[in-house]
Amino acid sequence: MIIAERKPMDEIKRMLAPYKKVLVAGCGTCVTVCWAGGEKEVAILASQLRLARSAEHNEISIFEASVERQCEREMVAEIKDKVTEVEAVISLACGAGVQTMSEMFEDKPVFPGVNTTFIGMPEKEGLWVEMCGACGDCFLDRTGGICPIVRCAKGLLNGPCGGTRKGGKCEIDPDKDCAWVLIYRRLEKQGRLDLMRNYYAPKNYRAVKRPGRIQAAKA
Amino acid sequence: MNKESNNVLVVGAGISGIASALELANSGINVYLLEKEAVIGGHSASFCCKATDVCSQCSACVVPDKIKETVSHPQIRLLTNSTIRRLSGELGNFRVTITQKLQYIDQERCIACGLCTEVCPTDPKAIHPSFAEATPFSYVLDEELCLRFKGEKCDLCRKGCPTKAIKFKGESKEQELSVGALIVATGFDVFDARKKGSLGYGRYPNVLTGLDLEQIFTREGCLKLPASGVEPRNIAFIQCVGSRDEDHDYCSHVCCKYAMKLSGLIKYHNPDARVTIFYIDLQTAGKGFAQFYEEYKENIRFVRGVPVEILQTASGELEVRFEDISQGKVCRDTFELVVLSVGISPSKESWDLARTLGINLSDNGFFAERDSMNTNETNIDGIFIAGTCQGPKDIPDSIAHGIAAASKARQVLTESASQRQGNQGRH
Amino acid sequence: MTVALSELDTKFKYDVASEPGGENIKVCFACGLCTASCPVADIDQKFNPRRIIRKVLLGMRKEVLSSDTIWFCIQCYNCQAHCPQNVDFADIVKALRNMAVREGYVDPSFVKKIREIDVFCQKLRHEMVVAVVGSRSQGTEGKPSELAAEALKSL
Amino acid sequence: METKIGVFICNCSGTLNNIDFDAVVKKVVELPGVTSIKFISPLCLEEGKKKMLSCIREENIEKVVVAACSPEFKEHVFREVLENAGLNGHLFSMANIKEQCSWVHEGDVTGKVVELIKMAVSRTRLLQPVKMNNFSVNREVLVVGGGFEAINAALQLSRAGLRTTLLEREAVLGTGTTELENLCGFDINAMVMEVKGDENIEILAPAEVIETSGKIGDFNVRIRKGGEEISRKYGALVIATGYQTKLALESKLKSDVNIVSQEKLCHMLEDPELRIRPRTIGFMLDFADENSRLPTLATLNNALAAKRKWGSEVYVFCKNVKVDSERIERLYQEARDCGVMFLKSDVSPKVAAENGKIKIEAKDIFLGEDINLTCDVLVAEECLLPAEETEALSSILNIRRDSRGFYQDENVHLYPVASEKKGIFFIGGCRGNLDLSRVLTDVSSVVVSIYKLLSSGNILAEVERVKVDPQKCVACLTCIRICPHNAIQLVRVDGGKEVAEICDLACEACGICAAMCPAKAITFQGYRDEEILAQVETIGES
Amino acid sequence: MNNCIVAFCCEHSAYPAADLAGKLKLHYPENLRIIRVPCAGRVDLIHILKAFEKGAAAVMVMGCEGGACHHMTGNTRTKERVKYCNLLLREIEADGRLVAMFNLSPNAPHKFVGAVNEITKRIKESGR
Amino acid sequence: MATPFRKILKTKDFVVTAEAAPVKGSNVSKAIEHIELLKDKVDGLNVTDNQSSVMRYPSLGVCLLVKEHGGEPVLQVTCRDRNRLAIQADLLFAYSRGVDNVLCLTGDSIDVGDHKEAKQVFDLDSVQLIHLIHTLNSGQDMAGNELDGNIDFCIGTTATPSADPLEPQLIKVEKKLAAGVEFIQTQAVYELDELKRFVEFVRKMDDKVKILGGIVPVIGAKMAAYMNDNVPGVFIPQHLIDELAQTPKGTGVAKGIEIAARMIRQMREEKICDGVHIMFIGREEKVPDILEAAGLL
Repeated sequence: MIIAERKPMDEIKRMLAPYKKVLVAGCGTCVTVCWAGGEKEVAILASQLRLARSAEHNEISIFEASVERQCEREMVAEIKDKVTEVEAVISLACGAGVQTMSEMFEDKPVFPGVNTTFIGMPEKEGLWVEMCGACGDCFLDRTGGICPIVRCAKGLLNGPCGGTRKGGKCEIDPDKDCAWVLIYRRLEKQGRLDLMRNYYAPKNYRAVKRPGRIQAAKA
Repeated sequence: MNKESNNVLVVGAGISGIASALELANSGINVYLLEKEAVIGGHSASFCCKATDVCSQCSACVVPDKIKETVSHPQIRLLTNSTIRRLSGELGNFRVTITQKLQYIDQERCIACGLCTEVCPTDPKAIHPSFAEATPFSYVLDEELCLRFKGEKCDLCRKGCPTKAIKFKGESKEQELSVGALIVATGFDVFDARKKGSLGYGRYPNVLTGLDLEQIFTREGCLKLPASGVEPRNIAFIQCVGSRDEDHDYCSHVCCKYAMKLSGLIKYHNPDARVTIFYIDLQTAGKGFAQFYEEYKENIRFVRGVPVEILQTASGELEVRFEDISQGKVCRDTFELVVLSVGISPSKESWDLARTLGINLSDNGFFAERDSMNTNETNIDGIFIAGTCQGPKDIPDSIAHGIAAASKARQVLTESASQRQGNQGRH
Repeated sequence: MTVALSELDTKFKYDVASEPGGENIKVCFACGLCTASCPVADIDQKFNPRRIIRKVLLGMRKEVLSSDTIWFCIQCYNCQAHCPQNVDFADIVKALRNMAVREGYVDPSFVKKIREIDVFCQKLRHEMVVAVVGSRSQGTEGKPSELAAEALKSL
Repeated sequence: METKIGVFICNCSGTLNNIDFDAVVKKVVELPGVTSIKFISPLCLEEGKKKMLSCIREENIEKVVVAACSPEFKEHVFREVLENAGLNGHLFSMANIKEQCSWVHEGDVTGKVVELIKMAVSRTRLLQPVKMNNFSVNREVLVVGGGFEAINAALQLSRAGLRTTLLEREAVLGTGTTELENLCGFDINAMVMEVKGDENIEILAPAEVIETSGKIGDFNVRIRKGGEEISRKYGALVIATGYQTKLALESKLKSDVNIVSQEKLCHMLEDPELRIRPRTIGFMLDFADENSRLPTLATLNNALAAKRKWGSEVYVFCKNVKVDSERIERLYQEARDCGVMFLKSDVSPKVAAENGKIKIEAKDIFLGEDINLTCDVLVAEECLLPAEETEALSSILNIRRDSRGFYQDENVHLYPVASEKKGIFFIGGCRGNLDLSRVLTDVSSVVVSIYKLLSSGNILAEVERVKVDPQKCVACLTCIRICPHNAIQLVRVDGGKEVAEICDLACEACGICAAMCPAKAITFQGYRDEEILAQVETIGES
Repeated sequence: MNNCIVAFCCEHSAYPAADLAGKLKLHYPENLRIIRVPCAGRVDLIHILKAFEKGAAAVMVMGCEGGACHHMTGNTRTKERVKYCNLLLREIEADGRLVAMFNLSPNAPHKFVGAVNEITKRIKESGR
Repeated sequence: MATPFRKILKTKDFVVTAEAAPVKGSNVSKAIEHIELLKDKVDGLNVTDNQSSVMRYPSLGVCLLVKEHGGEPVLQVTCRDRNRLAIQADLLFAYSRGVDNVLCLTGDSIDVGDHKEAKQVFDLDSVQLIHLIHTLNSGQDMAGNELDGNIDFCIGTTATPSADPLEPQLIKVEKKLAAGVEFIQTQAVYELDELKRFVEFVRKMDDKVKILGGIVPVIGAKMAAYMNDNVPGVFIPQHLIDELAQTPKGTGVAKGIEIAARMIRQMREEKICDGVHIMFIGREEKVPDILEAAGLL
């Protein structure tokens, strides 16, 4: 799932400064799940914006809307009417959503209300951790299902760096586990430590040609 | 099943009586809840919340909730101002005669507006809130103060009452109840600290009991000396007043806890306050208490050794003489306020009640349990005991004991009913 | 100095307990009320009733019976009045004194001396109190002895 | 057509004298939806309730607002009136114009009263009915544990007519209770026999719980027994896994000296073949674990026994004697009277081995001097800890523990035996409750609690007062993770999309989930966002 | 709503405490508006923000003492939420102290009045 | 002219290298001072590459200075700052100027340095870097293109014998050995038992590789505690911290030197390893004192 977090209010205020009619657009998928851009966050941002602007005696009128997936043109089309009525849109969807909206409403500025940060999963409620770097060349078969490319602070492929802290914690954060220690333990448990002994040649960082594009063969 | 034999009479509406009543009522049994006072809740309803930044687990906040539930429970019938006169019959079929004193104030009608207190001519007022700090909140009439009981014709409160809740005419009512079982939960008396004359309670205004302190906290929201209204900064607690001595050869279970929690509360309101606790043995066991003790042992001065005498100095301070056992020295120290951590004594009425019901007292004056495996059962089948009338307990333990008594009562009722049915079947 | 418990006379407490007045000594739980209430301990910290009981209980026979402090007690019975466990310290002191004589730690003549001191002190106190009370009511009953008059001046 | 709202105002028999009720009535009558306004006082007494009832009936009122005192004590009174009039009790609000208005302000408060009534009316307009329903429940109970309290609970539950399963990790029941047995004088074997003979009790031993799901009245428990996995259904779970003791000892001490546990000392005392009786015995207490009462009881009992049976010299080293438990003060007195010596010290004594004996060095506060003792046997201090499986089982049950690792969160409302999850209970040692009378009390408490829930085979509860809109739910699991009562679970709607679903029986209607739901998919009748915001938005309008 | 104080009161603690304050006739400012909630945990950011939008001078969220919440975590979660709300207010240059969480027990009417006075003081300090 | 490092590794019983940290700025006089002081007392001068992710004068630059002043330089190459193109280019340049000893390291994380917002590269890791240098030595670049001119680097790498858990580290060492290195320079060690255990492990796989024990003198209990918390891969045992805590004020440096010398002596006398690598950053002028106290001068 894509994880995002709300942008600082300063930035949002700056983006919306020239406008008096704005739509706050939420997205019902990833960003709802990570508490960044669902219906609830839309309402909070809208309210906060209204308060901010009324304190500046620069009233703003705000519409609120959420769609199921902002990265789908058909779904975004549902709120077309609302978009027409406003001068600008602030989208709480991930970068894909923001761009879909911009593309569909080329005459309206669409601003990002969140920073899209990573692909991750919840560790517990309200805490998400990065799990996948979308490198396009999955390595997980060799590492016991633990991705060293994003979960190791240095993205090393051949084992831990020399900086591992006591108890197998990461050099840069004593609260985080060293990915390679995790990999070691996992592979040991599976009796597949030989995988860790293999030499892995430098990675192909062009496995996905940027910008990425996938054509399903079936279609 | 015989319907009346499925009723239970709970004697005493303190926290354990309430717990028993609620538990029984919730499992479908009709409960008479008898209380000799005008209001329910007993001692526990007058305890203050001892939370600082975090809850100190004193459980005082549990009480208003339970009272609320009791008052509105359709299967509990409250009989306030009432006492037991006679008992006959046996398990499954007790006949209890109760006397209900004339209800000068109809609790149903009283809306606690306070107009009666305003017009009452006596000082102190003869009609006043039950205890200002507790929920529910209703008014009581003190026969010893009321002019009518001194032969005068005062009628001010009755006339002033907007809901016509006050009446003086009428008599005590007697009625007979049929119940299957009884739960006795008559609670305790606080040890009368006047009996320890050398500590000056009752003589010196700034020697108080733990219970007094609880009430000051609820009434004032903070600690103030009753006479001067000043916030004291130097306070001593004396443990085991009325516990662990010749006449009370038991530990009262609650005093170390409340003394420490009140100390914590005092320190919370006024971090500069100096609090000293004089003790013999600290009782730090109990869920959640250990943390609390760890936290406060740095800030509270604990002195091993209990004072023998308190003298009031000319300036009104209290000079305390004690032996600091850790140093082996006789010391004198002065305090602005001395709090006596008074213990739990058997209720004065328990002797009479024991005679009326035919149940045994233990040699320290509490109701005797059948044996150590059956602390809710008495020598009479169908009569159970709950809470502090069996021995000292704190609020959680009283509640637990009350619930356990309900459990036992429910069990014997079902068993005796099925037995009766069995007998009937044979006839 | 470290006290080696294993080398002490553990029988001592039973011996004291079998003396008249010493019966309850073992139940002492050291709350300190005896010492706190003691007028002698108040003026001389060397005298500590609670500690004397403690020493007996631990079996420090020689130390207790040969000590000076057991002779300090003035038998005012304050300690007994306050003890929550019914330990009769004043009576225990009597027992200890008897044992001290019996076991030869002190000479019987010494006991006599102590008794004389007690009588003397009582007399002195009595005279002083009479003098003070008398002066208040301006009575004329009896004159204090010289010693008592002298003592009163120093107060 | 807007629903008809009736507003009933009470001046509490004239005690609210700083309100101009005529002005109030004039203002309130204009509020949208208000079709009827009545001034009845006192409203809460029989005559008032009667008038209210007939008014509701006569004027076909559909929802009710009462402006009077606090709902805390009168809400149920008026709800009853509504229900008698055939209305749903939830279509009702109160404006507290007494305790929270008239009585706390000086001077005229008419304006505030109007506003409070407006707030109540605007909330009431949005209210929806909540139905009650009887939910059927499974009447079987699982008791986990095989010790004294577990056996006792099983027997009493069975006596109360509830089928019970007793699940124990060990192969035999009643192990590990020797100590308690000795102290309290009960016969565990007789109890085990009774359990075995009880048709209503099934014993699974050795067995362990490996997974639980479901909620009160309908728990699914997966159990591993002898390599096999079985699935069972229960209406309630009782956890009685007890505690374990650990000797608090310096690790350096060699095992060739006689440092023993209380249990070992018990065995020695009972051993007819014991050749050498220890002359001097030391006990250690209350230094490492100041929370427990049981070690004091054990020490006093064993010290007395050693004194009586062997005539040993007995010394107890401790910080405080824990006497706040039944009969202990007397036992303590008895021990002293027998000649047991109690040496108190604020710091833990030093223990060393010396020539096959144990040398203890400490300061005796009472003597005021350092002392040492050479003893033949030292009964080491025991710390009472949660049983080994506690942590694992708590995560299987998804239940919180207290700061010392025992079951039952330190929340005053959970005492005596409840967990935060309805239908799961704790008794005895596993919740840190460690003396006989308290354990027995626990057992009785749990029996009546479970009886209350399960005996009739069904529970009356509100239907969908808090509910998830499956259309809006994005299955983010937030509510499931945060529900303090574990009342929410993930289900498939018609075998398709996964969404959260609230179990009506387990829900305690706190609304935490409704506040946290990022998709605003959870509604809480009476406290929906709309209803709360309607009140917020009415504030200050007048 | 011209400078009202909106207080969300938990029905287990703050609400009865307010009732008790009434019964004891302890006085507090008239601009207080109490909204009863089943648990402090029900109070959401949007409720608080909307109150400010409507012109509330301050918002109080009042729940049980930490460790005595009927719903275990309701009060602690809301404490965090209120803390976040402070931040949201500070982000828009408003006085974050005007939204505050108070913990009290049902038998603490003085604490209730104290809390109202405290927030009134803060309103004055922030110059509204 | 200094003896080539590879020859020293082969012939000398106990090899001594020291670390030379580049300056921050363009004034290299201090670096030259250190080079002059140390070049004849040690067998190699090891120049750090933006150590601790703090930007400095380049390793290669100082290596050239060492060479110029008649010392034997060891070039450190980390994977953090350069991608595979830049690394290869730098190596070609180094070799062409006579800098032919390379120490391959992963490099500290950007997060510990002074340019925390930089993009860290790690295009390669240290094992891959070793492979890369072998590729260069064989006359090819990574993409398989022929290179003009001969290249023959002496390759070393690092290891952390006191890591916890140790096993994953050892697996990595195995991979480094398999890739082929001539010397291993360990992270600072303070427990010689750990070093012994590590050497034994390496010997089982490769009995030719030379192992230089890492020495970082600690001059105070506070510094030790700080290093434990903040320097990646360093673990100072409590007994050493206690020993340091007991030294009187002002004698910390002397104590640090004493402890370092004691360890070096033991390493040498007990033949625990083949040499030492002394890292006394910021106090390079004290390195001769250590050598003297250890009996290496």
